[in-house]
This record gives sequence, C-alpha cells and structure tokens, in this order.
Amino acid sequence: MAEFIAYLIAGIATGAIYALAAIGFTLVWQTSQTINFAQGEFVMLPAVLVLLAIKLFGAPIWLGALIGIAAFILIFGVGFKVAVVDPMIRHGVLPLAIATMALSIIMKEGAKDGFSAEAQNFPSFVPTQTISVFGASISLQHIAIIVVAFAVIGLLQWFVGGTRLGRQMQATAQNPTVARILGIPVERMVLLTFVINAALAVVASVLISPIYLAKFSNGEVIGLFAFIAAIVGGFNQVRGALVGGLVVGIVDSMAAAYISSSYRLAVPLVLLVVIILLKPEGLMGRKEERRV
Amino acid sequence: MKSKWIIAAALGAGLAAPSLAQDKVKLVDVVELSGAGATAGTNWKNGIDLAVADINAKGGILGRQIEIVHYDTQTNPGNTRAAVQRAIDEGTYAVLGPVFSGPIGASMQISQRAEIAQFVGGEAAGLTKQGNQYLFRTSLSQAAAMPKIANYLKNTVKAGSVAVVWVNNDFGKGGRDAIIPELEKAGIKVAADVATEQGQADFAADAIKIKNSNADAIFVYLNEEESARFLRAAKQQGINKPMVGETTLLGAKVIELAGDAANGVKGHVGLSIDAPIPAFQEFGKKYQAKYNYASDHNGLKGYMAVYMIKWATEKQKKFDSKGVADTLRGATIKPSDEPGILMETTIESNGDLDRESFLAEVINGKQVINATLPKIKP
Amino acid sequence: MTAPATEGSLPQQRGRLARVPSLAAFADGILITLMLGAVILWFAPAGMGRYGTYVLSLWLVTSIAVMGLNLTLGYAGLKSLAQAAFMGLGAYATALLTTKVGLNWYTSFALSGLLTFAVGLVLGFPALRVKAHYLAFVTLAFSTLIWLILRNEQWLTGGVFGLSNIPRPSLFGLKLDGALAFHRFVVIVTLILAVALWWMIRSPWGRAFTALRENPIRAASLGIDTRMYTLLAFAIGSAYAGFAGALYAPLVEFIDPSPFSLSQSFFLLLMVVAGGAGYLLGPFIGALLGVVLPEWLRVVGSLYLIIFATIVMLLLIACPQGVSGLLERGWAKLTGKGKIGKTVAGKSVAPNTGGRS
Amino acid sequence: MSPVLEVSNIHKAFGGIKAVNGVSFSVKEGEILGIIGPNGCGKSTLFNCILGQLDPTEGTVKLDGKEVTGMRPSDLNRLGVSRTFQLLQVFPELSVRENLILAGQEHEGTMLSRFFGRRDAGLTEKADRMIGFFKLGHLVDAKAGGLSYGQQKLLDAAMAFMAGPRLVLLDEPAGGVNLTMLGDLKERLRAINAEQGATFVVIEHNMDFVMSLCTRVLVLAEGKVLAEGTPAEVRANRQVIEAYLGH
Repeated sequence: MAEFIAYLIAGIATGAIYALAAIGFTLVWQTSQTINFAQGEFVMLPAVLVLLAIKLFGAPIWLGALIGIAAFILIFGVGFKVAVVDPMIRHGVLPLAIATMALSIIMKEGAKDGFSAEAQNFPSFVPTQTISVFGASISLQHIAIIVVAFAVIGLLQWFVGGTRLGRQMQATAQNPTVARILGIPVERMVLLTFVINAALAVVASVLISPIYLAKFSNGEVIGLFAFIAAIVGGFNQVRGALVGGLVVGIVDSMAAAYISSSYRLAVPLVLLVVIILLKPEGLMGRKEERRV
Repeated sequence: MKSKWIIAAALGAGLAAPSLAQDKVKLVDVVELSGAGATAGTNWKNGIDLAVADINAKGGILGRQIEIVHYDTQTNPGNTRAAVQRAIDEGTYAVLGPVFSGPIGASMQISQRAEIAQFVGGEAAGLTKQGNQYLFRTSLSQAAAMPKIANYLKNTVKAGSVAVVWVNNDFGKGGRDAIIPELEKAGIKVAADVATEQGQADFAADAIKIKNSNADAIFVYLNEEESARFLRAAKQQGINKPMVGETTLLGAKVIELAGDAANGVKGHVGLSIDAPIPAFQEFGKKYQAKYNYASDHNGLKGYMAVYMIKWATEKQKKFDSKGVADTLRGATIKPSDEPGILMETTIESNGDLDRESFLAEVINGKQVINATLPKIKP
Repeated sequence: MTAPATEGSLPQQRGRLARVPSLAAFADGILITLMLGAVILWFAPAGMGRYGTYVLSLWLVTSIAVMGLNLTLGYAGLKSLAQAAFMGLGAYATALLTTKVGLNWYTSFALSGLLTFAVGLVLGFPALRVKAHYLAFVTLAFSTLIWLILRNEQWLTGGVFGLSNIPRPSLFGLKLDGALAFHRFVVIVTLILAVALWWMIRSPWGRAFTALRENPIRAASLGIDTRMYTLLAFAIGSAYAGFAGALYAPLVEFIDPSPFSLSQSFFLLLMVVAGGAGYLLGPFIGALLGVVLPEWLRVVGSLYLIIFATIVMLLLIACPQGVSGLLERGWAKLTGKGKIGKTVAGKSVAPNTGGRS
Repeated sequence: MSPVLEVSNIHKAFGGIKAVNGVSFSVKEGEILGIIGPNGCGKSTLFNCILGQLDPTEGTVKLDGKEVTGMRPSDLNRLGVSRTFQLLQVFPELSVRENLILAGQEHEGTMLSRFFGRRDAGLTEKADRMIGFFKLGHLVDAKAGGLSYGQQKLLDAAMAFMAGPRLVLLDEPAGGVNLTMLGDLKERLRAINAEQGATFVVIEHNMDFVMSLCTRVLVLAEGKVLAEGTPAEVRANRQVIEAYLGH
C-alpha cells in the first residue's frame, strides 16, 4: 500500500506537469489550429533563461527569474504568435506544425550553444525534504508541484468560466466566426491564449526544473508526453488535457513500477491506441458527428 | 525544377575535399555534439580543444601546428559514417571520436579500410573484439572495470544482494551485461534489474522500485546527469543503502548536481579529475578555467587521445598515419616521456587500454580516493 | 476541419497558379528531369571523394523514404508519423535476411517492401475513421513501439549495439562494395522507384489519391472506394520507406535503432513539407534540405543546426508549399502566368495541407 | 412500373434531437421528385441517410427492390446512384476535365487496369462531351478551383451525370446560381431526364425552380412528410402554406 501511494503521488506530480503543458497545447490548438511541436521546449527554456539572466547580469534569483520569465513570455507568447503563427495560419495545419518543429530545434540548439550542454541545478522554492504518509516517503517538492499546478489550473478555469475576458476567449476558441460577429476582439483573444500558453510553460518549467535539472534536451520527453496527454484527453478540451496529463503521468509511474522497465515507454502509448480505438473522441472529448 | 541540378552541381563543389595546408597537421574530431550524446560529446570536444591548445602553444607536433576540426554526428550512425568519411577524404591524420558505441560501430570500418587510427570514447566491451587494428580506446573497457566493481561489492561493501539500475543505451546496457555475470560469479544476488531511458528526467518511480527491492547495495550505472537525478530521487525516497558506481557516478558533475544526495556514494573510478595525481588535478583546473564547469571523464578521454597521437608521431619521428596505429599497438606510454598522457597507459594489441584505477568515495561533496588499484597486467 | 472544396469561391483566390497549360506536358517534364538527374548523379561523384559520394547516396536513399511519405501525405493527405519506423523495419529485415538467413539482397529488398506494405495495410485501418488525426496518433504510438522493440530485443536486432557488417549487393556478378559502384546502384534503384511513383501519380490512381486528399466525402460519392485507396496510399508509402531502409542498411553497413526513432519520422515529415508536399520532385528537394544542407553547413561550425532550422522555418513562413511551391511561384512570375490576382499563392489553400486537418 | 427508389420509415436522431422522424416515399423511373421544406426540416439528413453518408437510426432504403440501407457511398454510386452537394464539392486542384474523368474512372475496368491502363481511363471524349453539354467547353483545362461559383455548380452537376447514373439526388442545385445559369441548369436537367430516362430527386428552396422542374413534390416539416402531390396540388395545400408562413 505504501509503495502504491508513493508511485501514485510521483505519478500525479509528473502528470500535473504534463497537464500544464497539455493545456497550453490544447488552448493554442483551439484558438488557432496550431499544433506546437515545440511545446516541450517551451517548458525547457524558461528555466534556462532564468539561469542565463542570473549568470549574465549577476542578478539575484528573484530578479533573474523575473527577467527570464518576462523575456520568455514576450518572445514565446507574443513573438511566437506574431512571427510564426500569424503568417502561416491560413495555409493549414501542417506547414505551421513543421515550422514549430524547426523552432524546437532552434530553441534546443540555442539553449545548448547559448547556455550549456550540461544540466544545471535550478533553485527549488521548497525544501527538498520528505514527509511520511502511510509509511510512504513523499517529497515536499512533489506536493508543491501538485498544489501549485492545481492552483494554476483552477485559476485558469475560473478565468475562462468566471470572467468576461475568459468567456470571450472561450467563445473565440469554440467559434471564431460567431465570436467576431458578437464583437469580440478575436485577434486579441487568440494572442491571449498564446500568452497563457507561455505562462503555463513558465509555471511548469519553474516547478519541474529543480527535479529534472535545467537542460536543453529536457523538452523532448515533456513535449511527447504532453502531446500524448492532449490526445488521450480529447485534443480539444482543457478539462481533457488535465485528465489526460494526470492519466499519462500515473500510468507512466505505474508502468515503471509493475511492468518491464525497458518497455515502460510503451505503456502510455498502448493506452493511447486503446483509447483511440474504444473512445476515439478522447476521454473527455465530445463525440463529433461527421458532417457532410 | 532544373535549377535543382544546378544546386546539385554547386553542391558537388561544396562536398569536395579542400586541400590541406602543408605546415599544419589536420585532425578531425567526429563526435556527438547534438542529439542524445551531446553532453558526453561536448566534454570530449572540449578536452580535445584543450589538448590542442596546449600542444600548439608548445610548438606543435614535430614542429607542426595542429589544425582541429569538429564534426557533429547528431548521435546518428548514418551521419557519423558520413563525417568520418569526410574526415578521411579531407586527409585527417587520425580520427578522434565518436563516444557512443552505435556511431563507433557505424564508422570504424571506414577508418580501418583507410588504415587510419581512430580514437574513440566508447566503453562497450564488444568494440575491441572485432579484430579492428585501427581502433583505440581512451579509457578502460567495461570488461576490465566490472570485475573490480564486483570484487569491491563483495569484499568491501559486503553486499549479499545488489539492485542494478542502468541506462538503456549502449553504455549502460554494455555495463549491465558485463556486471551481472560478475555479480553471479561473486555469489551476489541481483535483487532488481532496472532499466532507465537515456535522458530520463523523472526517477521517482525507479527509486521507489529500488527501495522496495531491499537490496544490500545499489549499483548505479547511468550517465552523469541521470546519475544526479537518480541520487536525488533516491534520497527523497529515503534510500540509505550504499550506492556504488563506476567512474560516472563519482564524477564532479554528479557531485555538483546531486549536492547532498551524492555524499556517501562510492565505487571504482577509471579517469577522474580528482584522482590523487597532480596532472589530473591540473587538467581539471585548466578545464574549469576555460569552460567554466568541471570536466567529466569524457573530457579527460579526449585530452589524452590527442596526446596518444602526439606520442606516437614523435616516437616514429614522422607524419605517417598508418604508422600511428602500428606504433601504438602494444606500447606503454609513460608520463615521464609524455606528460600529457597524465598516467602510465598500456595499449593492448586489440586497442584496449590498461591503466591503474581508483577506489573512491564522496565525502562532504568531494571525491576522496581510498585506494589505487594496479593495472590488470602490471 | 475545413475542406477547401467547400470554401468561398472567389476565383482569384482559389486557383493556386495556373500550373496547367497542359498537365501532360508538365508530367513529361518531370520524367525528363528524373532521367536527366539520374545521368548527372551517375557521373556526379567524380572528384567528390568517398564522402561526397556517400552523402549523395544517403540523399537518394532518404529521398525514397520521403517519396513514400509524399505519396501518403502530399497526394493522399494522410498524416503518418511512422515513416522512419517503416524505414527501420525495412533496414532490419534486410540486414537480418542478408546476414543471418543468407538471402541475397534482391530477395531481401522485395521482402522488406512486402513486409512494410503488409504492416502498412494493417496500420492503415485507423485512417479510415473520419477524423484524419487518428492515423497520426496511431502511427506515433507505432513508431515508438517499433523503436522500443528494435532496442530491447537484442537477441534479434542487436539492441543498442546494432547490427554490423551488412553486406552490399552485387549486380550480374559485379561486386558493388566500392562507394562509387554502390552509389550508381542506388541511383538506378532510386530512378526505378521514382519512375514507378511518377507512373502511379499519372494513372487514375493518382487522381483518386488527390481526390482523397481534397475531399474524401465527395470522392466516395463518385464511386471512389476511399477505403481501398486510403489503405493503398498508406501501404505503398510505407513500402517505399521499407525500400529505403533496405538500401540504407548496406549503405551504412551498420544499423542501430537511432535513425528510426520518432524524431526521425518527424524529420522526414519536415523534408516532405519543406520540399513541397504533393510535388513529385519535392521529396528530392526536401531530402536535399534535410540531408545535404546540414552537411554543407558544417563550415559554419556549431551553429549549423540552428541555421538549418532557421532556414526551414523562414522558408515555410515565406512559402508554406515548400521549395517546390517557391520554384513554381517563381516560374509563374517569370512566364507571366502568375498574374491571375496578386494575392494568388499567398492566399490560396495549400493542396497538401488544408484538406484533412 | 416498380419504383427505382423506395424509402420506408427513415428515422435519424442526433443525440436527443430527431432530425428525421419516419419519412417514407418512393420514386418511379423517370420521375423528377422535389423535396421542399423549411430550414432544419431534415432534408439534407434524409439525403445523407439514403446515400449511406449517415446510418439511419431506423428504416430501410431500397434500390430496384433490393435493400441498400447503410451501403457505402462509393458502392452505391457504382450501382448507379449519384448526387450533388448543397455546398460546392468540386476538386479545386484538378482541371475541369480531370474532375469529370475522376467522376467516371471508377465505373470502368479494375484496380489493375486503372493502374496499368490509360491515364484518362479512356474517358477524355466522354468527359469533353459532358463538358460541352454543360456549356463549359471553353474551360476544359482550367482548374476547377478557378471557376466562378455558377460554373462550379454546373461542373458539380456534370460530375454527377458523368457515369450515366439511373438515379440522381440533387441537394439545392439552384442555390446561389444566377438567373441565366439557372435557366441553363434547368434545361440541362430536363434534357438528361428526357434523353436518358434518368430519375431525379431534388432538394430545393427556390420554389419557381422546383415547381417548374419537378413532376411531383414532397413537403417535409419537422422531420416528417407534411404533404405530397403535383406542384399544383402542393401549392394549394393549406398546411404547406401555414408551415412556410408560420416559419
């Protein structure tokens, strides 16, 4: 039992990170049909930028964090939308997806050449101690990840459902044409989702980097799992991305525990295929009738 | 559409080999600078650059300056083969790299065919078993290191059962395949056999699994960063059994990244900037000063590889690339003859190395050498 | 989501360039280009050394895999993320059949194609679902599973240590071990496969594939067996990857799982799109970008991958139809045929992309 | 004479919403049946159920007395049932001729002959005749995507007739077509009906078009048949007037 709880908490913590990345992924997909293959790198980079700011300006941690995060949201929230997505959006999903693939190479190689090929320590804002729950050692870092991630997701849900701006954004996501007729500033709403995506990536990055260490290649795994989480959850639902992230995180953790560890990676993917075959619209997705 | 063929023609020019300046000796390093091997490859590259700078500052090899070129392999065998072929077409004097066994396997026949010596960072046991006369290691092979570990686990740690955690690439798999029979021979039970992914970030589940195996000791055979992540995860799960490793686990990088979690880690060290040999420590300082971080064993390997070439060339007193391999086989290089080799190294006829090595422990964030192990064939 | 065929109808926005004085003449131009290209590549390695020769061969082998993906994606509009995995199946099948079973290369080549074709057929079923994403998702999983099997089943595949000493074929008793001889062999095989594809695209099959991409529902209402053509397009595209793998193994003489990973499948996808999806010569340009350009950029040192990726990104921002689209646009401007509306290429719906997103 | 198409008791529900709620009718050889009704009365859904694009929740569709319910659209088409769509559905990247060849190619030969045989499947002449018939002769080689809306509508119709179907279902053929073209279209449809004896079912909002073209009219409202009869009868039906005015 104790070990099961330990696996479960570890899985939920990882899953929460996947969920943050997957939610951002889903948001930009909803509003602008952008499949962002650089999503993993979006989570990798903020931590690197924070460390870089500290290194370059000799700034204290909080200032470095502020500079790094601001720079990231500006470049990869606003800049990404304006420079990459806008010119390509009309040409369909694929060229844009490929362009984000190229962007991921640029981000990865840029972090490697501009910062370091080595992993670096990233300061943790919670102590690295553990507490014991039903005989299982639970790390405070994991608990912090879970608490903060859920708080952020809750905040996002409140924003989307409970504020005027959020509802406008939701309307834009569901039907931009109608939203435009209703006088919603669609362009600005789309931009907002990109900024939120970047902000979520920052949160994920700051939460996970003390454990994963800041390294240019960290995005590969996170990106893949966020993508899987988004599919499992239904691909077009914020709630789905949340559930998908958690499911994938827990399944991965359990797979490491109870299944041949060299095939660990296969388990979430088999789950993915099973879900596609049994419930094609994803765990939380709505069924779409085919339209003629 | 026809312009494509114009591009192809223009490209032909780009792909053709440029001529070599006579007053320099050209060395090409083909190594993993991107992809999965980027970290190891970058250390290796930096080590080489450091050696080349040192040698050139002191007048080069036989009066000729070294011109070093690095080609990235993207950790991909096909690209590695292309790059090694390019190096040879460009008239490299010897080939340096790569570090990962897969890319080595894809490229070693090429230098063999061209009769040019290739110095690789790979540790997998199989590499030197193929009768390639032009392949040289720059470190001990796993086949040489693992018996020492098993011995250590049995006699010093006195473990009756051991959990093995390894990275599922050629390095880790090779080590795992080498240690398991040695453990069995020593009568030690393998309590858990845990494979992890290259570049894995999250070791929580693996640590829990190892904890539950209740082994007397844990043998950790991961790359540096993964070692650090594992040690942290193990600490968080409250694992207090001895962690034993080979070279990487006790590296400066691991100690830096794992912090407290690295304390108490022990094991066998082949090459280490913390070894009780002044030359090693001096190398470590130079590296730190130039690149602003501590070198791992790959940095040392790259550094020594260049000096192996230098020694052989000066020994044969001419630039004969085929001769480099002939000269090195069976030779013993002493630091008194060539300080850059750092410690006495015997090159066996199959390309394996024999050297002294160390038993070490991490105490208070520092690697402390407990004992020096003699060469296998002293 | 949006079928281009149902969108607005302003003529100047729809016709992507009047490429068509006569489609037949254009297609024959492609055949001539292929033949001419083969002749040039036959002689090209002169003075290039082994390295240049090897890179040219690698380019052609990659082109074959990209050609296959271009058929599935560019013509039939099916998104596959497993092209490198299929290439791996072909490469390992050929390597094992030639080294362990002792078959000759030609039989192994055929069997590799057959194997990947069959696996493609089975795997293609999810593509028959209405949402075209499913194929992408399933192939994503397939791709990783194949990679895991290649890595883990060491008894068969050599695992992380790979398989070495893969023999090169001989032709009419002529050994093809040398770089140049094997390069010429690769040129011939590539030419045959490219001409076969050219023929297929010109045949009614090609028309049906295009219909599948542009509007599967309308296609079905015209009697086109969309199930059959979808499976065929995907299986044939996969078989081309198998053929490419069967050449890759003896070219490198060594294989391990890394060139067949998911990221490599993505990279092949990048080559299709950057070269120009839905253009017969696009794959050659795409593979040139993906294989030769990075080699070429080595002169700039460590930043070469960043420069490469930036070129690809800027290219796609400037012209989402890839290099082929760019050339076509330039050609149209040159001959004055692009004047139908100034917005033409910028505004149009890309044939390869909008169709079944 | 036995009916060509016999639709009995078709139901189709999406979730809880019943789009079609027990519609039955039959069409005799050579007839032109019009189906009218206010927006959302289930006309298009009914079409899609008949044509295998949607599976009806309940009910059967018979072609020449043989049941074809749920048959795949492509198979149905090869039995001689053809259709046009409410929204434009031509292949914009293909030329006008290629569009027509495409519409006919699967009706001749085998998969193998389609691979190894002639590029145009021997259909160029037939396609050109059809193009001429629909007065698109000057546009043979133009890309379909470059045609005007009305021209695309004509092409769409031409494609539906390319394989010489026995039964054609037209979904709002007149929508968005200008008056001159409308005349052309009507005339062409009549000609095909007369010359080839093809049977038509037409969904249409344009009353003049329906009343002047069709031999019989079916009125749908809220997923059910409200009235049926000759154009004159329907025009006089009070229920129909109410349904339209009440909307």
